[in-house]
Amino acid sequence: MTKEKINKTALILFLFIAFTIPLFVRSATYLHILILLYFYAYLTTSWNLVGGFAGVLPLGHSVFVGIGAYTSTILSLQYGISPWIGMIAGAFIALILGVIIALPTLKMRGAYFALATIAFGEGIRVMVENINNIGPLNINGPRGIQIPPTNTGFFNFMFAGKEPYYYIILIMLILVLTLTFLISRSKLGYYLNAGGEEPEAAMALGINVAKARLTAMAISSFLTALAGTFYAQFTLYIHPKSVFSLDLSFEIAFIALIGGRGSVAGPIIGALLLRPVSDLSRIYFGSHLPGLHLIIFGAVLILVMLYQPRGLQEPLSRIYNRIIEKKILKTDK
Amino acid sequence: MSFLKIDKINVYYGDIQVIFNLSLTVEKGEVVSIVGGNGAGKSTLLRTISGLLFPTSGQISFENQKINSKQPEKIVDYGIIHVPEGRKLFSLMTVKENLIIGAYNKRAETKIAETIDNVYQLFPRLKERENQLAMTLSGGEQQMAAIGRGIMAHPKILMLDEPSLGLAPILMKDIFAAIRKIADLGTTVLLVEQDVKNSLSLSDRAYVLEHGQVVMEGSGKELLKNPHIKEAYLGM
Amino acid sequence: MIYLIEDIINGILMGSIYGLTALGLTVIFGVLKVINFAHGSLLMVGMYVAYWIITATGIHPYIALFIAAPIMFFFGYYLQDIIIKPIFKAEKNVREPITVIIVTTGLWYILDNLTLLIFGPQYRSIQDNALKGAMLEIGEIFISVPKLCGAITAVITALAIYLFFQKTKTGRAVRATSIDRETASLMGINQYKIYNIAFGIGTAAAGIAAVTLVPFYNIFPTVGVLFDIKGFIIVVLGGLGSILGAMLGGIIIGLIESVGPQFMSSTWTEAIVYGLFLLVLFIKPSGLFGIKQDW
Amino acid sequence: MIEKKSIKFLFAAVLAFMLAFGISAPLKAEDTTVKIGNIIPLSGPSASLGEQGKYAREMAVKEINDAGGIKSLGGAKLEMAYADSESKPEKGVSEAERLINTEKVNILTGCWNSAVTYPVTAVAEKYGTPFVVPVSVSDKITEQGFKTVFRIAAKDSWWTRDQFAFLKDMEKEFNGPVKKLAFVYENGDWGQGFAQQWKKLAEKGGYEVVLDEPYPSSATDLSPVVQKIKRSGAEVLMLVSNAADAILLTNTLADYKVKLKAIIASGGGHADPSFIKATGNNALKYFDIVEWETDINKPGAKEANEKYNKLYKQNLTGEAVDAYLAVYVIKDALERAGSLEPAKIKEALAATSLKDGPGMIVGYPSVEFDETGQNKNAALVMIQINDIGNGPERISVWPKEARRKGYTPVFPMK
Amino acid sequence: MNILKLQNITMDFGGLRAVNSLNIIIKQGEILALIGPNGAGKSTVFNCIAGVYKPTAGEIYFKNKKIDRQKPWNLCKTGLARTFQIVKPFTSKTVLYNVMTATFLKTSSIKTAEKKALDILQLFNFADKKDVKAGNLTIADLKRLEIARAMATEPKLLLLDEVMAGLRPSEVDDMVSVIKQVRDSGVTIFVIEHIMRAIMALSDNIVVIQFGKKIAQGLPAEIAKDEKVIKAYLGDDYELS
Repeated sequence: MTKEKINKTALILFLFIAFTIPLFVRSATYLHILILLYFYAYLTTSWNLVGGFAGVLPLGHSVFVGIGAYTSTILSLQYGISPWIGMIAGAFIALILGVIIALPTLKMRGAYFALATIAFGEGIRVMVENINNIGPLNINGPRGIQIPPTNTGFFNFMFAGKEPYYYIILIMLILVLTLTFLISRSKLGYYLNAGGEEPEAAMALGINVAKARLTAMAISSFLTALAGTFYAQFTLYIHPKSVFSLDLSFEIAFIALIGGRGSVAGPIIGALLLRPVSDLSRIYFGSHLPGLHLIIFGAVLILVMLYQPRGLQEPLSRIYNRIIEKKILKTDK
Repeated sequence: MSFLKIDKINVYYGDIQVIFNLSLTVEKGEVVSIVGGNGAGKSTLLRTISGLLFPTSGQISFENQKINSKQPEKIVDYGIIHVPEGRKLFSLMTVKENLIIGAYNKRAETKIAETIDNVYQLFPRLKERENQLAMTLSGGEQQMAAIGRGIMAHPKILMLDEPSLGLAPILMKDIFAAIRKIADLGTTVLLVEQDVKNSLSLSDRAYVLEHGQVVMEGSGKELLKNPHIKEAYLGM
Repeated sequence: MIYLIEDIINGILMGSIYGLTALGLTVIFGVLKVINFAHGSLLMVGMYVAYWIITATGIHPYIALFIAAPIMFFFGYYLQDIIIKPIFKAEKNVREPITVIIVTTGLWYILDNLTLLIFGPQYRSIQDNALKGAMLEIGEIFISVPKLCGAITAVITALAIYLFFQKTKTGRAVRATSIDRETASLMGINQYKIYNIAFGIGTAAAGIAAVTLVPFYNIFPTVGVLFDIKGFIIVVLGGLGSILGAMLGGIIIGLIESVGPQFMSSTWTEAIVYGLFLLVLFIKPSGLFGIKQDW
Repeated sequence: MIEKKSIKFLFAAVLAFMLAFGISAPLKAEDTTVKIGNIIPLSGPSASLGEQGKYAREMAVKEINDAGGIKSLGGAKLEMAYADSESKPEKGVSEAERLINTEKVNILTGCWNSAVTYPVTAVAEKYGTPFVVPVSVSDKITEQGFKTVFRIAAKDSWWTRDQFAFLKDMEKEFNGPVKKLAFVYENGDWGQGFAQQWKKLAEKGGYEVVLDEPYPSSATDLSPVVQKIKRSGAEVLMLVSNAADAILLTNTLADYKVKLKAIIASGGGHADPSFIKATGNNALKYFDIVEWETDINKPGAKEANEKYNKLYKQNLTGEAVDAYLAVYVIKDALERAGSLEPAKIKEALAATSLKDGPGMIVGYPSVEFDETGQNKNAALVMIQINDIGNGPERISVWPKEARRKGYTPVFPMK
Repeated sequence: MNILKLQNITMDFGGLRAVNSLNIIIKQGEILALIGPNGAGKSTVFNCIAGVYKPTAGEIYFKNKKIDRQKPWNLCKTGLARTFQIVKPFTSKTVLYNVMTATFLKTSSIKTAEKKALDILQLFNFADKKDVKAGNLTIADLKRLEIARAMATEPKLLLLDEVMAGLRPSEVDDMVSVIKQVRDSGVTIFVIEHIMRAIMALSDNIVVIQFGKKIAQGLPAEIAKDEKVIKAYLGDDYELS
C-alpha cells in the first residue's frame, strides 16, 4: 500500500464517519455542538485564505458573517425571497465590502492591519446598532431580527430537526475545504503563499502580491457571508452583538492560529480542539463556577501558544506521517 | 594562556555552516586583524564571540574563562565589546545618548563623564554633534559614534566589524588613525576589515579567512607582502 | 457658547484620562512590538487593587496611588517574565510575534473571569472618598474635580514616563532596546529584563489610570473591556509607541465623545470615532505622532 | 527532543481534559425528579442579575423539596440545571438545545436578557417544552403566538403604561404639572422597546419630549448625556439602564446638579442590589418601577426577604422574586398536571390560578396567564429611593394602596 | 544589440549619494559583472534596475523601453528576473513548489507549471531534491534554487546578486558552470559578485564602481591589472607588486 492510498482511505473513512454521525448520535445537543463546530471550521477555513495563506491577521471577519446573515434574513422576511438566494446576494455584498476594506488596509503591516480590521468590524457593528432602516429595508438596529420558525422546508432553509442543518453545513464545509485545497494548488494559492512568506521575492517573480491578496480577500468575504446565512437560519435570531461581534472575529482567528495558519487541515484541528473546550467547559462549569470555562479557554490558548507557537497542525501531521510510515508501511520497506 | 582564545569552533546559521573548525588567539595589547573577502565568515566570527551566535562545538575563552554560549549582555560584562557592522547606532537617540548607553555595563558607568571626554578628544566632531539624532549623522560621523560608543564601555578587547565600510578614503584614514590611537592607549583590538592595506599596516598580527577557515596568519607586515592576499581578493 | 466650553473642558479632562488608560498600551507596544490585548484587564486588576487598598485603609485615593502603582508594576513585571517571555524566546527572529496577541487575549479571559470567580459580579464603588462628587463651579461651567485630578495625574504620569525614558539609565536602555534589540544586547543590556520593565511600566500606568478612575467610576469584572478597544484606537490614532500621541489621541476621542452628542445622538459618536480612526490610518498609517517605521 | 516532550505533554493535557468531561457525563434523571432548565447570565456583563436569579431559585427549590416535593408525582423532587448564557443570544440558544435534548429538562425557565429569551422561546416552541419566563420584559416574547411560553412579569408596554399612569397620579396628588419629558435609555432591545412605547404614551398624554437619547451601554463617560439632559430643560427624566451605566449616570447627574422634578427608572440596573451601595445619596428620591419591593404589604414577604438576606447577603429584588415565584408557579402546575407530559404541564400552566403559597409574595392577588401566556395580573410597584433614617432604601409609593404606611413621596424632587 | 541601458543614474538616500550619474550598457547575450568594494553602491544600482528603488535621476532602458518607474512584478513579466543577495526562498515549501511559483508567470495550468518546473530543475541538476523543503537546503542549493526560480520566469535578462557569497571553492566552480549554462541558453546576465575568481572566470565585461561612480570598465584581464581597481579594493596605499 502506498502512502497516497492510505491517505485516500483515511479521507474516505473520515467522510463516511462524518456522514453517518447523525445515524448514531441521536442527541440533538451533540449534533448542535457538531454543527457549530463545522460552522466555525467553515468560517476559519474561509478566513484562512487571507489570514493563513496571505499571511496577514484580519480580526474583523464577523462583519461578513453579519452581512450574510442580515441580507438573506431581510430579503426573506420582507420580500419572501428564499434564503438560498439571499445567501448568494449577501455573499456578493460581502465581497464588495471585503474589497472596499481590503483596498486601503492590505497595504498595512502587522499590528496596524489587525487593528484596522478590528476598527472596521466594530465600526460597522456600531452603524448597524444605530440604523433602524436603510431605505425600505428594516434592519431593526440594536433589537436584532427574529426569524419565525414556522415555515420549515428546504426552500425556506428551515428545518424542524438538526439533521438537515448538519448535512448542509457538513457539505458546505467539505466544499469550502475542497475549494481551499484547490486554491492552495492553483496559481492563486502559490501566489498567496509566496506573497505571505517572502513578498519581495514574490514580486521579483512577477507576482502582484497586492492583487493576489485582494482576490483572496474577495473570495474569503464571499465564503464567510455564506456561513452568515446558515447561522441566521440555524439560530433563527440575529443581533448586531452576535453576528457582528468582535468575539466572533477573535474566535475565528484563534481557531486558525491554534490549528495552524495557512494549512488546509489547520482550521479543522483548531475547531476540534477549541469548540469542545469552549462548549463542554461552559456546560460543566458554567453553572457552578461562573467564568471558569472562559479561564479554561484562555489557559488552553496560552498553553498551545507556549508549546506549539505555529499551531497544532505541524506536530499532528508529523505524528500522523510517522505512524503511517512506521506502523503501516513497515512491511513495504 | 592567551587573552582571547578561540579553539576549533564550528558555527551554523540555521542549517548553514559558516565557520569551520576555526582557531585563533589574541594576546593582550595586540591589534589583530581578520581580513578576507565577503562571506568569508568574519562577521559571523565576531558575532559568535559576542554571544549573538553560539558555536555548535569548540570553545572560546577569555582571560582563562570559558565564555562561549553566554548571552551577549554577559559577554559585555567580561569586557568584550563588539562594534557591529553597519554602525547600528540607536537612530532615534542623540549622539550623546548613544555614547552614554555604550557605558551601560557596571565597570563603565561610574566613569561616564571621563570617558566621554576621551571620546570627544578622539573624535572632536562628535562633540559638535552631541545633541543631534544619530540618524542625521553622515556615514563617517556615524562610524565615529559607533566606535566611540564601543570605547564608552571600557573594553578590555574592542572588536570592530568593518569600520571603513562605505567611507570615503579621507574619512577612512581618520578612522584608522583613531583605531591606532585606541590601541596605543592600551586597549586590545580585534579588527575585521576588507581594506587590507590600512588594516594590515596598523595590526600586530593578522589572520586571513576564506570560507570560514583560517588560510593564513602572520604579522601584519608579512601578510601585506604576501601575494596570496591579492589573489584571494582579485582571484588571479 | 458656554456649553461648548464646558463640553470641551470635559472632553479634554476625560480624554486625558483615556490617554492615561492607553499609555501603558503604547509603552508596551513601543518596546515589545506587541499589542497587549490584556491591557483593559490590567486596568481592571488595578481598579480592584485600588479599591481594596482604599476601602481597607480609608486613605485618600491619590495616596493609594503610591501603593497601587508599585504593586501593578511588579504584577506586570512578573506576568511578562513568566508568561510572555517564553514566547519571545521561542520566536526570537519574529519582529511582531502574532502568538503574543493570542497569549495576551488568553490572559484577558483569565484575568476577567478569575476576578468574577473570586469577587463575584457585583458593582463596587468607593463611597467615602474625598473626591466623590466634588465639582468645581466657575460661573455656569461645571468641572468635575476627580476628572481634573485624573487629567493632571495623566499629564504628570505621561511626563514622568517620558522623562524616565529620556533621562535615566534604564529608560535609555528601554529606548535602545525598542530601536534595535540585538545591538542593545551588545551594550550589555539584557533585553528580556528590559521587556519585563517595560511591561511593568505599562501595567503600572494602567494601575495609575485605575486609581484616577475609582473615585468616580464603578468597578466590576468586565470593566476593562470598556476601555480596551478605546485604548487600541487611541494608540493607533496617536501613533503606536508614542507617549505624546497616546495623550493627544485620548484627548481627541474625549472631545468627540463630549462635544459630539450635542449635535447628534451619543450612540453615533462611537461611529465617528471609528470613522476618524480609519481615516487617519489611511492618510497617515503611522498615526498622528508616530514615527514612520516598517512595522 | 524538547519538541517531542512538549507534544506529548500537550496531548496528555488535552486527553486528560477530554476524559474529565467524558467521565463526568450527564447525570441520568431519576424517576422521582423534575428537571428544570435555567438559562441565565452567570458571566459577562449581566452576571450580577444572573446571580440574583440563581440564588432565588435555589431558595425556592430547597423550600419545595424540603416540604416533600411534588406530591402528585409521588413526592418528586425539583432539580435545577443551570446554564450560562453570558448574555449572548447564540449561547442561550445552544444551551436551550442542550438542556432540552441532553439534560432532558421537563421545563425551561430564564433567561433575563430579552435578547436571549426571545430566540430561546423559538427553541422551546420547537420542542414543545414549557418555558416559564420570570422576567424578560420585551412585548414580543409573548406576542409570537407560541403556546409554550408563560411570562410572569409584566411586559414592557405595561411597564411604560404604569410609568405614565404613575406620573399622572403624582401630578394630581402634588398638584405639580409636568410638561417636558426626557427619555434616556440604553441602546439595546430593552431600551429601544421602552422608548418606542414612551413616545406613543407621551404623545397621548400631551407631553413634550425634549430629549430622546439612546446611549451605548458600554459608554465610559456619560457626562455628555447628562449635559444634554440638563440643557434640554426637561422636568421629568425617564431611564432604562443596565447596572454599570445606571450607577455612572446617577452619579454624574448628581455631580452636575441637574434639577428635575422627577427621575423615573425602569428597574434593571436601577434595581440591582449594588445600585444603592454604589450611588449612596446620589440616588435619593429616584423613582423606580419594579415588580416587587421588600416593604410590600403581603404576608410572607418580609420573612422571605430576611431568609434570602441571611443566605446571600443581599435583599430580594424584583428579578429575584419573579424567579422565586416562577419556581412556585411551576410547582403548582406540576401538582395539578400530575404528569411530566409536556402537553399536560402546558395545560396546567395555562390554567394556573395561583393565589397563595410561599411564592405569592408579589403585590397582585394571583398569577393567571392569558391566551398569549402573559400573566394578566402582573402588576408593578413604583418605589422611591429615600433615606428615612436607616440609610437609603427602596420605599413603595404607588399604586397608592401599596404605599408604605406613613411615607409621603417626594415630588417634585427638589 | 543593447538589452539594458543605464543612463546617468543617480540615487540619493537622504543626504547620501549612493549612485552618482552612472552609465552602463549591457549587450544581448553577454555576462556583465558589476564589482566594487563593500558599500560602493552595487546593490543600489541593482535595486534601481529591479524596480525596488526609483532612481533620483537618470533613465533605465530595457529592450529600448524605459523601465525606471516600473513595479517589480511588471518588470518580471517583461523578461527581467533577479535573485537576492540574501536568499529568499519560500522556506516552508518544497523546491518544486518554489520553482512552480515562478513558472506560473507564463501559465495558469498547474500541470504545465509543474512540467516546466521539472524541466528547469532537470536543467539545473536539481531534480533529485524536488521534494526537499527549501528550509532544509544547504546554502549552495539555496543559491541554485534562487537562480532556478528566476529562470523559471523565462527571462531575457537575469540579474544575479552575489550568488557565490558563502559558497565553498568547489561550489563556486559548480555555480560558474551553472551560470555559463544559463548564458548559453540565450539569457543575458548582469551579475554583482565579490568572489573575484568567479568573476574573472565568468565575465565578458566588467564594470568597477566606487562611491557610486564608475572607475573602470573592461575585460577581466584588463581590470585585474587596473591600478585604480586594485587600490579601490585593497586600500589606497596598497603597494602594487
